[in-house]
Amino acid sequence: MKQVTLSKENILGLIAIGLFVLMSISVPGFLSSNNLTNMMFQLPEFGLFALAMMVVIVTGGIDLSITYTAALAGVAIAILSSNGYPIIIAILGGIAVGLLCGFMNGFIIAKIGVSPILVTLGTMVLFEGLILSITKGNSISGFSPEYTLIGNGYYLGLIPLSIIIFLFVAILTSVLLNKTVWGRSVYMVGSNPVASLFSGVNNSKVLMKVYLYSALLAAIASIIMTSRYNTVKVDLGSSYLLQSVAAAVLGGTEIQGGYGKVIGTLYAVMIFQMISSGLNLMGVPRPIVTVIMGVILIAVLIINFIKVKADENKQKKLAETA
Amino acid sequence: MKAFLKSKEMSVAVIILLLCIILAFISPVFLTADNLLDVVKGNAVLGILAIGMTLVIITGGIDVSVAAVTSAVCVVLGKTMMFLPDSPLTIVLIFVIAPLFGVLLGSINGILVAKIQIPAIVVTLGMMSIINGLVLYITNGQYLNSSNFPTVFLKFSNFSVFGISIIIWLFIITAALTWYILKYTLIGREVMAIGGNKESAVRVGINYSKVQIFVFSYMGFLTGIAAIAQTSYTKAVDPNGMIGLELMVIAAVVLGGANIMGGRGTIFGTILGVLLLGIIQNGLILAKIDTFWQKVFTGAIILIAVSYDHIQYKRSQKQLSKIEVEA
Amino acid sequence: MSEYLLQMLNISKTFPGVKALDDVKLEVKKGEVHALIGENGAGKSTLIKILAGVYQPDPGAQFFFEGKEAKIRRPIDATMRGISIIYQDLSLFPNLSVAENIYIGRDSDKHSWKKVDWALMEKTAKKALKELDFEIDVSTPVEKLSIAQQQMVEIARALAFDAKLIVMDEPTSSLSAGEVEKLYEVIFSLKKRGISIIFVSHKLKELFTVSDRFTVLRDGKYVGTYHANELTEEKLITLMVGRKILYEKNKEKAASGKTLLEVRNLAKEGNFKDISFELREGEVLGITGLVGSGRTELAQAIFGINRPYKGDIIINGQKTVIKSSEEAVKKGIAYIPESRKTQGLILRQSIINNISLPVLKKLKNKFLLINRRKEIELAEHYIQSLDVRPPLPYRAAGDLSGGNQQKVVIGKWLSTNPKILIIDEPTNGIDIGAKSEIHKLLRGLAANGMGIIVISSELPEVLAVSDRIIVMRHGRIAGELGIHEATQESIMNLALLGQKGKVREEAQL
Amino acid sequence: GCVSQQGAGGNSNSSKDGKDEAGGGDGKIKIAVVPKLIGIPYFNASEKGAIQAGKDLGVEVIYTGPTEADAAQQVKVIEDLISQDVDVIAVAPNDAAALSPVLQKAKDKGIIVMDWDTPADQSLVELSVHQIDDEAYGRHIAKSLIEQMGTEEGEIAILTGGLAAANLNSWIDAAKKELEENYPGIKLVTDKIATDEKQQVAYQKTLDLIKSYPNLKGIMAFSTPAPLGAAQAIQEKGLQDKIAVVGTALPKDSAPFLEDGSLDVAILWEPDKLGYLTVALAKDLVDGKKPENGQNIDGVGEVEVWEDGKTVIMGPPTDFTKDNAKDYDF
Ligand SMILES: Nc1ncnc2c1ncn2[C@@H]1O[C@H](COP(=O)(O)OP(=O)(O)OP(=O)(O)O)[C@@H](O)[C@H]1O
Ligand SMILES: Nc1ncnc2c1ncn2[C@@H]1O[C@H](COP(=O)(O)OP(=O)(O)OP(=O)(O)O)[C@@H](O)[C@H]1O
Ligand SMILES: [Mg+2]
Ligand SMILES: [Mg+2]
Repeated sequence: MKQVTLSKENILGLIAIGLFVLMSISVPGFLSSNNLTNMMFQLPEFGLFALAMMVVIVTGGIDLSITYTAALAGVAIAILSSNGYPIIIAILGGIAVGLLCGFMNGFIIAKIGVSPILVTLGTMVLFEGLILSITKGNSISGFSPEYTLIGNGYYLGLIPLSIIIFLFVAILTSVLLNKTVWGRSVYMVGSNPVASLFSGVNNSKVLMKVYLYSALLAAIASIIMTSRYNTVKVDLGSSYLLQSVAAAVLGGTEIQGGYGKVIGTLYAVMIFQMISSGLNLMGVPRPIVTVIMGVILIAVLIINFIKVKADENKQKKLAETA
Repeated sequence: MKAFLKSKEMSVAVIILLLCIILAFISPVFLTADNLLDVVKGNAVLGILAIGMTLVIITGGIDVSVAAVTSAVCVVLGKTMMFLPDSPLTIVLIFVIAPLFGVLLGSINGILVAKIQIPAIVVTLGMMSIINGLVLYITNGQYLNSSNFPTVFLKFSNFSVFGISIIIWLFIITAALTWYILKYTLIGREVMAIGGNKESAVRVGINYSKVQIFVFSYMGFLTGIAAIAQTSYTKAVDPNGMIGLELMVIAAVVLGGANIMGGRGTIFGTILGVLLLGIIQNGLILAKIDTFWQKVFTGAIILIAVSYDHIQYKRSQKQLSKIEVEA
Repeated sequence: MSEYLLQMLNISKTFPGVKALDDVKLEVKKGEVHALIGENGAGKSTLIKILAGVYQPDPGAQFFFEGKEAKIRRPIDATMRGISIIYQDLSLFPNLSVAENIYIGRDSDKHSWKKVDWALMEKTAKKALKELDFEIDVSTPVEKLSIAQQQMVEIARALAFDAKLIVMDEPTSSLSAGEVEKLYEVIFSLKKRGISIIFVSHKLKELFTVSDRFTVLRDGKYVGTYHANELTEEKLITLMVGRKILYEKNKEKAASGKTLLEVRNLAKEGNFKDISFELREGEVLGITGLVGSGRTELAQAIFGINRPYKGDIIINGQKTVIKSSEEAVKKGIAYIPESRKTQGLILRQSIINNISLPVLKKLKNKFLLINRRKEIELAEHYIQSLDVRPPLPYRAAGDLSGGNQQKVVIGKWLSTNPKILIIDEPTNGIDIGAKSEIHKLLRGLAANGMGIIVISSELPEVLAVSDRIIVMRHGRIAGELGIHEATQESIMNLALLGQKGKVREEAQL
Repeated sequence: GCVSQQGAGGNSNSSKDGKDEAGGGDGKIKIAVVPKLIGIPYFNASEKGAIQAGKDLGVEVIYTGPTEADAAQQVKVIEDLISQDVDVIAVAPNDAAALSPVLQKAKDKGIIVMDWDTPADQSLVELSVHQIDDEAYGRHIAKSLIEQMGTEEGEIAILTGGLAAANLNSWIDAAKKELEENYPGIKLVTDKIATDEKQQVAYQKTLDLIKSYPNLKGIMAFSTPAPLGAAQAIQEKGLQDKIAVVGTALPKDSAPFLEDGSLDVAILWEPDKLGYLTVALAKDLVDGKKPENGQNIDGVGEVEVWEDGKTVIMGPPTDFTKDNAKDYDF
């Protein structure tokens, strides 16, 4: 029967809690309402990228074009709304553009079968080029005040709207992955695409939906970012690319595919957020923050490794005494 | 010859050839020796790193920390050169220091991948973050320029043999050496074997972790060489100058026919991949493509190249699985 | 000096939750062919992996090789002593040439920078291949070889390493009858040269053909070691399973109902051509032939994976184009592939997730979510009815032994309630007990109205389950035989020579 | 209807209290100076000046910024600064519009907001410190190029750091305007070419440019690494006398190229002074003082203040040439 054990995710959760306690004690101002709301405002966009990346990694792929997909969607929204279209139309237009990007990735990966890293490398450059040629490198703004509420507003005057959107998407992703036929197929295709094909799974449909979903999350991230920053530019969120891979992997997602959980990614994003905010509050130089993030990434995996080894030894001892 | 016609390199070669023909028509300058040498020289650093990456990718690994490691070596190299005397010995010394430091960083990657069994992309992502942060912290992004280097190094940078720059020679020698290792040494064959089938490799008694550590250390060694080439090329050290290069390195290798899952990849293919990327960059300006559309073209060419290559590959696989059907 | 080349004593091996081996012993004499047999999950593969240095036995094990105590900690220790293992899934490097595959592993560890002498390598390889009387260009990459050829390369590797003991784990499971004969010859010649062989197989006939002595395992325990002349097939089975089973030619009459599937002039370039046949409700159609005769390709074309083809597939009287495996499943076709580990199962996933995979869509509740309770019930149902051992639904499929894995695959496809079941090499690597269970199961399913196509290279099996037999040769149908006229000889005639025993119309009667 | 634009009033009150406490705690004024990114020579130089000003004037200076020139990262840095209860935030925005909401937030919390180096949303800032008048600067560079070319006819090209860099774009636009208005004989061969803020890319692209346009007479290079790469290409091909290069580079880095004429003039201001000025004016603001036109700032010199009372111009640009480059330490 199922045992309650220290899974990868549980360890990570403990680390996250530990970190929170540590930061609260040692960093003045960490528990201030100001800092807490800050973190809640900063987390959603990064979290959305990390989730989008995680879903792709579970299939054994990777999406390097994700931030430019978001930027392109943002450009569409900006152009539509600055041309006087209502917010809803602008948002839908942005999502449609995002989905189109996802479709392009999905088509070449799922139908033609080219490896994801190559395809998304190509589309990354392509999307960047498209944005450059549309915007001529300039930033576009001109969103309506209601639009900026999405990224800057509060729900009940207390909780940032964007974190609510993020949590909703996280729960949705979790339900989709764990409880739906598509979600199950994602894990199966990620574990062994040949066997899933031989089991009547339409791999290319599953993959196509994965890239569409990832693009959708990127578009949502884009909505939050553009409304928060009130502008869009070619490099909108570009620094999130490798960070989101790191967060997904830190969250326990296996880079070869087949395994990955929303909750793990959530913990990882929280850990990164706390480190970033906490160390900034302490006045640690930014480069050192980068160093520490790298150290944490590797350290957590070493901890996992040691734990697996320890478990094996324990099992052995148990077997010997039995 | 026949084998080559069917090989994966062939499709890249075809694309390069097509591009060359088009560019030759558009720009009379393109096919001049001068221009072609410039292209090779400008992409030598990319090439040297891509050659190391070929080995990593053949074993089924990946190293996204190459650009960061190269930057770190460049910085170390630049700082030490400020103290080195203006004598030929300095050149010898930098060829010891740079590769050694590269190997040191590379072997850390290797040990983490082999002994702790963390996936290569994760280890190297972490390393990239650590090294980039440290380099930025230590140097504060400060440039070192040629006035910081001994003149013997500047002479070395401008040195050429048979009219070919030393930087290109570094690339050629690296390629030849690596080709030799891959083809004629036991460890080279073990690299191929591990990529072909990891489980079999363990069963026939190949020391899997040793090979992995070797591959990452060798990658580190080549970042040392690449750092020398880079410093010679720009005659300056810019701690931020390599950011983002890792993706191009990986792209070059995979465009050259290496399989990202491991087992397949050749030095020749990688050289073609590097050339393809180099020619695209060069050609965009020669062809006077509008600035804002250059990236669109680059992206589109990469996508077409990889799709074409993959379709070719699938076709050849189909040929392979054919059986003789009686007429 | 003892008469034994190899002695493994007091061998136990515990996996988390399973005691795979419990105080087992294995003693192999010089120059003998020693059969290692037992039911699925008896522990044969585990024992061999211990010998190979892949697994470490539990403490207390004793190991003697050539009379001396030996420690085998890593695979290389075994290789260096002259123990060569030929695994069922082979240990070749598809991207390397034949010569390299034969040579590799030599000098590993110590001489990393040693120059590879390609000339010497090719010479060694050619010599080893010549000893096997097997001709092939040694520079061909191994991925271009057939399975049988690949096996020869493995054996050549063992010879090139001066192996004193060669272990073959189910070497014949992917070979055709002709190739099996060839393998026997090789085994006999190895034996003559004083090389000992441990032979693992579920095919009793061939075991009696080649083996001198038998070591029998049951449920991880040592049953005994016997001379071939002390044993009969029946006795051996009793030792293995504690009960008697044998299978014989099918005598039942097919209750042929309406036509479920009709294939007309199916052709795919480089795979097969002019394929026409029909499958009726309640019958079992056997398709046999040599390996590489295109049977798998044909089956996969019908299942929508091997596309595009020319010609027509007619299901229930309606012409259909099957574009994907998904559609095939919708149309009531199930296909159990020949390779369990790569195609049949998702090894890292649980038994539940494997069984439910093709029917997930039917397990949706009204919120469009998977009904986990129903899913578990479904898995438990098939675990019980097919007697999967151990009956732990949460266990990863990869932790099961070969036979139990096959049961999971079958369960997975039965869960879709297929009308047409195509099963490719159904009992590959499956013990005799489970085999006849599977045969019975197939007959039972047919009796309930399912149409079944059994693709098999094992003639006794084809004869035991089929109502009709199609023999393929070089991508074409060489002929069709009714069960009454079919014998091993008549099938082999068609498969090897293409001589038609009877015309098809007659055979159908 | 529960959604409101900004946090509950209680929030800002409490943090205001916090600020007062902090202010009373160590008594030092806290001035945060946020560059576009940290770790590049230009902003390192301004950091030096800012820190020096902190020492001279007895205020605490926090100099921090993103590690990439990314608007999102910069917003985070500012948000974290707000949590640290600083008195002034002076920012060089990567993207002015992107910072508006967070600067608004800072303002709401009682923090004085100003910009430096590159303008932010003018409705939010108390003060806008410019090294230079952008328009004048761009025109000056164009004129210098013509001067160095020695002719008013011929083909020229423009290199830029990134296509999306707003301040570079405004200089380039000014330079283009100058050429169009006063030098009709000059032909721009192609649109500005991006060099990714990397010297070796500028170098490679310049090589390609020289080949594609053999009659090229001049290159204007914007962003600090670009002139160096362009000059390097000229140096290597020995075209010092044929092609003139002017650009925005730091004197120390340009010295080797100025020496042999491969780079003719590097035109910039003294970024350390800009940092110093920013801090000095920030402190004045906290003390309730507004700058005046012609005011003399210790260590910087006379500054120009526009009529809006907000825009402060540090002074005319400095031309760094072969002769004076060695006198500067940045
Ligand atoms: N890695 C493993 N982890 C856990 N249990 C294992 C593992 N490998 C084997 N087992 C268990 O050990 C037992 C013996 O398996 P083994 O593969 O040796 O059987 P076998 O005799 O080779 O069977 P088959 O004929 O089906 O191949 C089985 O119960 C199997 O489930
Ligand atoms: N694992 C493999 N590697 C390389 N080639 C293979 C492999 N399996 C089959 N082939 C090749 O594919 C072709 C068709 O084989 P196919 O499997 O269709 O034959 P088959 O009649 O189904 O035989 P079987 O099912 O017994 O393998 C043959 O040329 C064979 O050599
Ligand atoms: Mg077995
Ligand atoms: Mg087959």
